[in-house]
Amino acid sequence: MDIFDDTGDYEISLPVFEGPMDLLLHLVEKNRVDIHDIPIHKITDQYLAYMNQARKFDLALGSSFFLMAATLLLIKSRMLLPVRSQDSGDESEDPRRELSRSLEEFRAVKKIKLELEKLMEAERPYRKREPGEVKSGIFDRPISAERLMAFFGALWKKEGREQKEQVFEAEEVSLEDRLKLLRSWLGQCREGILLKQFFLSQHTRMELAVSLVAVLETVRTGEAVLYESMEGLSIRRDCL
Amino acid sequence: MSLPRLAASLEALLFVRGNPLTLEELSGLLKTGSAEVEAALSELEKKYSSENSGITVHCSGGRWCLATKPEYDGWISSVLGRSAPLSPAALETLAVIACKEPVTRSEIEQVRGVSADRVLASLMEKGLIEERGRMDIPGKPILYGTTALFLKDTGLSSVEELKTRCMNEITKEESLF
Amino acid sequence: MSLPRLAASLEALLFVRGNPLTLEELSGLLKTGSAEVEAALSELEKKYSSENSGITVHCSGGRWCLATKPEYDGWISSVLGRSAPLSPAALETLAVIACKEPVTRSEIEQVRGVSADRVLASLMEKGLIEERGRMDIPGKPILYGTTALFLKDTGLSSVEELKTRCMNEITKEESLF
Repeated sequence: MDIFDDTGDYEISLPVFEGPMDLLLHLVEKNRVDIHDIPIHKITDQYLAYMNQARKFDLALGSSFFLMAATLLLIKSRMLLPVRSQDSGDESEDPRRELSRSLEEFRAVKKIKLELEKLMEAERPYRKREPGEVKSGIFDRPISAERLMAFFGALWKKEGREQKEQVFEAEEVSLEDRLKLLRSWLGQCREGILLKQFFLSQHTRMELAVSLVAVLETVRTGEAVLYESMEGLSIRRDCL
Repeated sequence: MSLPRLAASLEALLFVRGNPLTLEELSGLLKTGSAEVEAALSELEKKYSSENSGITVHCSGGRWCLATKPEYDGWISSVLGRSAPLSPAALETLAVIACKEPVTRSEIEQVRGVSADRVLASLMEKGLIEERGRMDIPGKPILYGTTALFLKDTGLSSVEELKTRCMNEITKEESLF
Repeated sequence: MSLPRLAASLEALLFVRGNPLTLEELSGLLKTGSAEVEAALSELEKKYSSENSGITVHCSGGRWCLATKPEYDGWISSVLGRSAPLSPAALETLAVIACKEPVTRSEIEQVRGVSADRVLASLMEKGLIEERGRMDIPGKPILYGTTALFLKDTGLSSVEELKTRCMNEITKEESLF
């Protein structure tokens, strides 16, 4: 199949396509045809030929390739049907229209993909700082004793609870408990906290789950708002 | 503040804030005009280039930050390892999301013609996309969008910028015919 | 590698890695002797001190990192506000240490359920905790305790006070039920 391989050498592997749209766009571009006036007969034949080749090369094609093949055959058969006279003026009846639109969209996406690749490649060598514990020599002073106590208290309770867990093998995490924790965070960091950081401070699945409910609860009651910060999704007390 | 002192303050500021900052943000934080900030930035640039320095000031997407010099990339990668570049499928999915965000999985799959399950999970794990709530239709599908890390990694100031860049390119090409 | 080149590589490495590294780790990563690394570190130190620089190399607890110069602390705090508070992990670790001091790393990790390596290094470098000798058991683990700076920063007169206040609070809460 010289449309795929100009040398005609079967030993050379077939090009691999990301999906049926990728293959279809390749065929359209290779044949230099108008995306809005696809010679459906020709393209369908070439599409099916590729699938045949792929089978010979033991190339695993996903079900999506077969779905597209069926779509192409359907369009082809519709094109063969005589156009009824009352419909002839209606452009929207062209069975290829949907396909053209999809191809056009996919072509735009491919362009953006190339642009993204270029941008990321250009940015990659400029390594930024990895986020670490030590941001700088500075930190906030003084550390509020209350804030520390909140952690202290949380730890205290946690240790107590863990002992209970060993006896009952059941984990008890109350929503109130997590709400209190979240509120103490929110109270201490009025400029907001990273949700990720809050969740990372939870040690068990149950704690994590209940923490999430706590976050949602504060948002629901309007006590706190979620917002996008430079580091990621964050939550802060709603001052209004 | 003298220029060298301003440049040193700027250096400390950029160092502490890992995230890139715009000229306006810097000017606001340093409480000085943007002309002075620009002068301080080029002072820093000069300092880093004239010396045997491993780091430099880097601007992309109109935002400034400190970063390692590109010529050290190979060496740092060999020492600390490097993250593998995105697969073609991941890049393509990212392009769809950037294009249409917020967007559901089924919309993404429709554009690409293939299942997006695995790719979405991998992009989520890399922190390049995130969930943006759910669409208010039956099934309440998750909506996906790009993250701040995505902007940082591409050096874009916004997703709109990407679209504009590609549109310009398309128009340029079409005007050739 | 020449010394200036090694120093520049070291700079890039310390910049990328947010967390402090020991001389041995640096020597391993740079694939060079610790004497050379030490020479490169003092080369960097010299460079930062002689110039109008906002950052410097900083060593504490035997670990090296880049940090802003102390003289910029006040200014950065005023500019960025509370942007560099202790992380929750650091606070929690501090609470454990205050509670149980002197305490080993493995005891801390047992309470928190996560590795404390980085957090301890960060607290050490901030001068909030210190080494208090070693425990007389196999392996001779380091014992950690809080510092005078910790008391100053929290406004506590002693660690006991924190414990007492906390106990009172917990008792108060429990009596509500």
